[in-house]
Amino acid sequence: KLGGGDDEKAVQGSHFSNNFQIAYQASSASELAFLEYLDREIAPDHGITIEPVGIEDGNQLDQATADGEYIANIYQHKHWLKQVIDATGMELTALGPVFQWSYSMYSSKHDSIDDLPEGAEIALLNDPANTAQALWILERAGKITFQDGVDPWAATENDIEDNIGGYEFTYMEYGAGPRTLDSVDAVIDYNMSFVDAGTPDEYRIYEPDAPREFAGQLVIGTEYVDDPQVEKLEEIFFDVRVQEYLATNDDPNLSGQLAPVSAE
Amino acid sequence: MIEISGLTKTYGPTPVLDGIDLTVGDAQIAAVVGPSGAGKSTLARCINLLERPTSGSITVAGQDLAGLSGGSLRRARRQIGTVFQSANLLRRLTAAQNIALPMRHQGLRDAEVRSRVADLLERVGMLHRANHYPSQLSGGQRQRIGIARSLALQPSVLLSDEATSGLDPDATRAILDLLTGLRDDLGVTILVITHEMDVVRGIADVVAQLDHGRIVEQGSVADVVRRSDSPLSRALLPMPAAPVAGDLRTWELRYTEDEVSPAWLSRVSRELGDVAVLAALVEESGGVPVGRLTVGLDPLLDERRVTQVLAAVGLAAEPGPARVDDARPATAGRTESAA
Amino acid sequence: MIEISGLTKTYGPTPVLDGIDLTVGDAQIAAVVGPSGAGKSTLARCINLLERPTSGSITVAGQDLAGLSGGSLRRARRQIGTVFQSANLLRRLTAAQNIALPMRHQGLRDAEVRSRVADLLERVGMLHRANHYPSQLSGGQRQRIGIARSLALQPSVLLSDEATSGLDPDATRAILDLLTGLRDDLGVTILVITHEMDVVRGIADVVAQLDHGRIVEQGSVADVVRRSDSPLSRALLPMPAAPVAGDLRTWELRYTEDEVSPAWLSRVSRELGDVAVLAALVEESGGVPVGRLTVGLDPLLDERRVTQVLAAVGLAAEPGPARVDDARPATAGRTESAA
Amino acid sequence: MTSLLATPWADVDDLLVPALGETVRMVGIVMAIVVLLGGPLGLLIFNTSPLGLTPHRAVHVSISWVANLGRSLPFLVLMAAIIPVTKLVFGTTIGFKAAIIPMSVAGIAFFARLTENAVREVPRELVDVGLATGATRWQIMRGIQLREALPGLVAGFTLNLVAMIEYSAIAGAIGSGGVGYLAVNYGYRRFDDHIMIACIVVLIAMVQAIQFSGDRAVRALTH
Amino acid sequence: MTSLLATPWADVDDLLVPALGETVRMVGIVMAIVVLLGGPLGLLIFNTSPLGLTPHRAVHVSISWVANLGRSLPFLVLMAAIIPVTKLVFGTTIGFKAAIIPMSVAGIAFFARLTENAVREVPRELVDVGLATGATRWQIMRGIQLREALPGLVAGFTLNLVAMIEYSAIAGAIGSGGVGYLAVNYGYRRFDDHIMIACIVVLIAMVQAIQFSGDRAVRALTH
Ligand SMILES: Nc1ncnc2c1ncn2[C@@H]1O[C@H](COP(=O)(O)OP(=O)(O)OP(=O)(O)O)[C@@H](O)[C@H]1O
Ligand SMILES: Nc1ncnc2c1ncn2[C@@H]1O[C@H](COP(=O)(O)OP(=O)(O)OP(=O)(O)O)[C@@H](O)[C@H]1O
Ligand SMILES: [Mg+2]
Ligand SMILES: [Mg+2]
Repeated sequence: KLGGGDDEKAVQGSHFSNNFQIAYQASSASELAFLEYLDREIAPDHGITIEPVGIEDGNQLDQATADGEYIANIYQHKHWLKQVIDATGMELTALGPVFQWSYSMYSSKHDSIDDLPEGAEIALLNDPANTAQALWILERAGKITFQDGVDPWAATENDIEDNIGGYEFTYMEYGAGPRTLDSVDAVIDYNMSFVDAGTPDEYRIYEPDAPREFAGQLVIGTEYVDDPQVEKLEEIFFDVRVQEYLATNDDPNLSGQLAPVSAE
Repeated sequence: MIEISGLTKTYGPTPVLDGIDLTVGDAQIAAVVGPSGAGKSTLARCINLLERPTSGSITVAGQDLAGLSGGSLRRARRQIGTVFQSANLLRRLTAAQNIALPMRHQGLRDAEVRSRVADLLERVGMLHRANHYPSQLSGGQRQRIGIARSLALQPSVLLSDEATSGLDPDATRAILDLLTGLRDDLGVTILVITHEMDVVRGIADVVAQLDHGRIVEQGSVADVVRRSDSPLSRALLPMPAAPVAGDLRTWELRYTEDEVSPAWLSRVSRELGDVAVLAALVEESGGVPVGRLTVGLDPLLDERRVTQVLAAVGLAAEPGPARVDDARPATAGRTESAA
Repeated sequence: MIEISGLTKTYGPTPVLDGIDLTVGDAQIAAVVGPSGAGKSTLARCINLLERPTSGSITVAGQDLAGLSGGSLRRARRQIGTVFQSANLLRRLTAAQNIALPMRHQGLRDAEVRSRVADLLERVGMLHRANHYPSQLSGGQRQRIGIARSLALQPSVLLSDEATSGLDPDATRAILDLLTGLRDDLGVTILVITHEMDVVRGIADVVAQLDHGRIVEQGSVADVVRRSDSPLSRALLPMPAAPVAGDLRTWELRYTEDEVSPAWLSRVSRELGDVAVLAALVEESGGVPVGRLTVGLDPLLDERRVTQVLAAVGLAAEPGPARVDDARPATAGRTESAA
Repeated sequence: MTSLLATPWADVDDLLVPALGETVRMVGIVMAIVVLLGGPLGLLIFNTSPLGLTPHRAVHVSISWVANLGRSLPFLVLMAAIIPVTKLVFGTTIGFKAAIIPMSVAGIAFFARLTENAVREVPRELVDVGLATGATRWQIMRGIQLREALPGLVAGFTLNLVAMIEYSAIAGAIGSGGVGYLAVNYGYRRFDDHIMIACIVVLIAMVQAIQFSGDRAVRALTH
Repeated sequence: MTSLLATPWADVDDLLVPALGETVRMVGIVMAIVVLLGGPLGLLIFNTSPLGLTPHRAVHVSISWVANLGRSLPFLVLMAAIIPVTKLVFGTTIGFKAAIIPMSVAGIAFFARLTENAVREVPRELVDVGLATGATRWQIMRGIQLREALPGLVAGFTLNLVAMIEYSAIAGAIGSGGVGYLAVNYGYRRFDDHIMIACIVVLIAMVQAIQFSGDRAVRALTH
């Protein structure tokens, strides 16, 4: 059942009902598992049910959130969000980070990032935020440097000053990562894709801590910032039990894919 | 009433019709004959404006079709029935549905359509194939459905382009009876394009011969048949093949008067001696006897006398030779084998 | 040589051909006539195996086509030229290319193809339209290209389905000359389907009449024309329309002997008095004179004597009435107006 | 690469059955719109062309141009470009309803061309029959051109229907669901082999059934 | 909605020109394969059908089934399913080369149906001419069926060509590049309006030009 909050019986004084429709990126099993956890363990304490709504197209998902069709979404980090807002003028507000996606380098040919040969071909996700995040990982690993004044959260290949490893970059669609593994020297992609694809853990050759910069945000339409139901939303998502669960759970759909928000 | 004047039609540089003047009176049947490619079908297509004339004017029942458009053009066209040279039946409709189509388009009531269709199917002898699709019909059957369809809207003018070409003599006669009936009882004006000269003799009031886009001869059928050496006249009443005459001298005879006594042959025998009838086509056409014969006479007879005696009974006579296949047409193939 | 025996073809429940037995000898022209829908085209399509017979056998030049397949079937078919009832020209090829197609498929050299195509175009009088597409040709022109194409592979057997139906008399004669030439000079065996009885009389050696899928009559043309009251005989040599005879008694006469003196009319006049020739069709067909006449005689003459006198000169006589349009065919339409 | 996380076979139905329903509903509604608008558009394109009933260069060029627009853009881009319209009509840019407009636009453009191609094959002489009997343009188009082109139109419809299933998979990105989307999302992105296999089987069966019925209909209509 | 992140107009060329080259090369190669294999496949499907030259139920059903496979799956799923083949042939599963196989498979299946539909419109009597004159099956197919269906085939080719541009945009997912992909990725995903506008203009112009040339060719071939 899709559609806006006004389809439901809205709570007095609010745009939303007690059934919170939360949009997530449909191909992410871990985001769904996370929302199901909230619905099961946290939301009942507030008299709320959480209904996850999977939408694959991030742009459409944000648009619908801004329009108040869903009370919130949880698929993007703040840099992506900024970019969306800058580009489209959508009125969205981030309430704060909720979890982090593990983002790693995988290879079926080489055993560690240092073993990558000169001129290695590395596949990156083709959307800007994920490209930037991958380059940022390489920069932190000391494999490339950025030009002065570049915002690392929006960096592209053109912003590289020194490509120390002499890497060649190839771009791929979200979902192609594990399938591309055999065709390139290394792939930088979300762990959840590889977990889904059943890629052996030993192919994960470089696994930096997920930076807080790229934590997944709880995003709502700016118009609804003062909505009474949004208060409840925050209470649920920022409940202390949540971060602990993310650190300790053994749900195969969640563990190793979504991590607690890190300090830095 | 069809009045055509100065009609010219060209495809690119070549004129296909070149200054046609032709009038067909009310309740008349006009036949248009002429060699293949002469422009007969094009003429018919110009009359119902399927082709737009390059120049000249055509009026049908007093209306100049080229000046009409939209609804009035459609109304005018409904008054003109057309039998196409190649039946042109809709492939996805049965025989009956093909006949019904123009009526349905005109918005006739269902019951009316059904009864007219049944009537038309019967007239063309096709009731037993009413529900066959064109692909399940023989060539002649298709043609008959095309004829029935052309009459669906009870037109006051009928253009019939080789309607009977693929039909057997009995079916042809039935169709010709149908056409003469339309003319006589309903005053329908009919333009018949045909290659069958017996059809022309059988039903046409007037005839026009087209060649290379021009009318080379025209007139009432009775006149043309009895006029002298004109090619159309010979074509209309062709001389049958005659055997060689032995030691006799061959003569070609032609009825020229309206009142030729049928007993002329017996009478002429009494004056000229034995008349050997080598070939003959004698019949009644348009209420008068017409005929063409090849006869053999005593070679010693005086030419002038022969001519006079025959003229006295109403026949023109010319000395032979008269073997038909000596008069080869321009388009003739040689009789040798295909190389 | 075409030998057909026990040929049956059904579409669903309805038999279209029903036990046909027919033999056409080498270098013979056989005509198949019969009403529209009788099964003539189906017969032709069975001979070259475009339709598979339901039962019965057909051999062409000693080969049973139904028993062949692949290459040998193709070789056999190349020996059989076919003129289709509706020319069936390829729409994307010019007239010349249509004629060339079978030769190209057979792999003839370019120069050979070009010269044969030019020759065939000339034979059918179509050189001037060589590069026209079918849509730019008249009906008769298309038909002539179809005829030329059927001869492209110099077949030893030719199936001609109403090849001359849409042609004017001159073009028809040219085509018939072409066909007889093929028979006489190259020994081609020809099956002609036609509705034109003068075509049958003009070129056919034997004739078969098909009706409702059965052969109802067959024989040599000369025999059939002179045989008594058979419908085929009447159809082959139709009696022209005759005027009413006044106070004379009408008689229908028919040539029955091979040797009828052409002067019989003069002689009979001497014995029976004036013979009024009301209608006549007399000609030479297959080397012998054939004829049918309606004459008026003195009503007081003794019937037996008239018969005897005429029999003596080689004619059968029957008392009239003989107005042709009294003998309506089964499929006739009524002459009343379209309702 | 066999996924460890594949949906258990027993649960596959729970996803597949509603998705199948969504596909049928979505494609069904879209095809109705496509036929209703794309057919006439195709007729118009053909009949204003030099080969048509009422040639008219300006009109032909412009509507042909418009119809090409619907096929010029990658479907994802088309969906984005159409968002304002979608929002205006349905008030939402997400889900089943939102998918219908871009799918219809692409489908109409496609079916218009298929219709044009089918109608072009109707022999000109049959149109002449309509003209000679004084039928209106509309009667000629409906009673002669469309009817005679019926087998070709049905074949085109079949082709279009299958293409719409493909588009519905892309439209899944805006939450409209459907089997194609399930295959892309669960099967392709999430490596859920069970769902993937089930979807593929259903899709193949569906396309096979459509093509089979289409072929039969075409044959039945060909006399 | 003007993007702050748009590529400067002056630099648009640097992305667009190579992308255009990629599209032309990719679609060009694919169409060559599609015509070479899809055409004969379509001929075979038609001629083994009950309306064809040599009806053969078993063969017809099986090749028709195989051809349907290529159209049954959403293109993204088809690409994934075909990866083993792609890998075997080209040793890689990404980039320009890898896109060619799945695009060809989908294109062949599509063109086979278009060919079948075009050939079905050739009047049976013309095939009879070939049979009666002793032409081989191959000669009949080539010299009669294909030649007579030429306008329909060209129209189908045009349709197929445009569809392949759409597919090339999806094939961008495995890094094959092209204008369609540029539009999706830079234009749509990255909100780069300049690139988006440039791509849309190029795509529209391309499709327009294809359709225009196709229509002219069809008319030139129709006598
Ligand atoms: N596919 C079919 N299904 C059913 N009946 C058919 C089919 N094809 C032909 N017929 C019928 O078979 C009969 C013979 O057809 P055929 O074409 O052989 O006639 P024909 O003697 O050549 O006639 P015509 O002189 O009019 O050309 C016709 O009555 C026709 O209706
Ligand atoms: N589209 C065209 N382009 C060029 N020439 C054409 C075109 N259409 C017809 N013609 C020519 O016009 C002439 C007249 O054709 P039309 O069909 O009127 O002849 P017709 O007298 O009906 O002949 P037939 O008795 O063979 O039917 C023919 O020589 C034909 O080749
Ligand atoms: Mg004509
Ligand atoms: Mg026939």
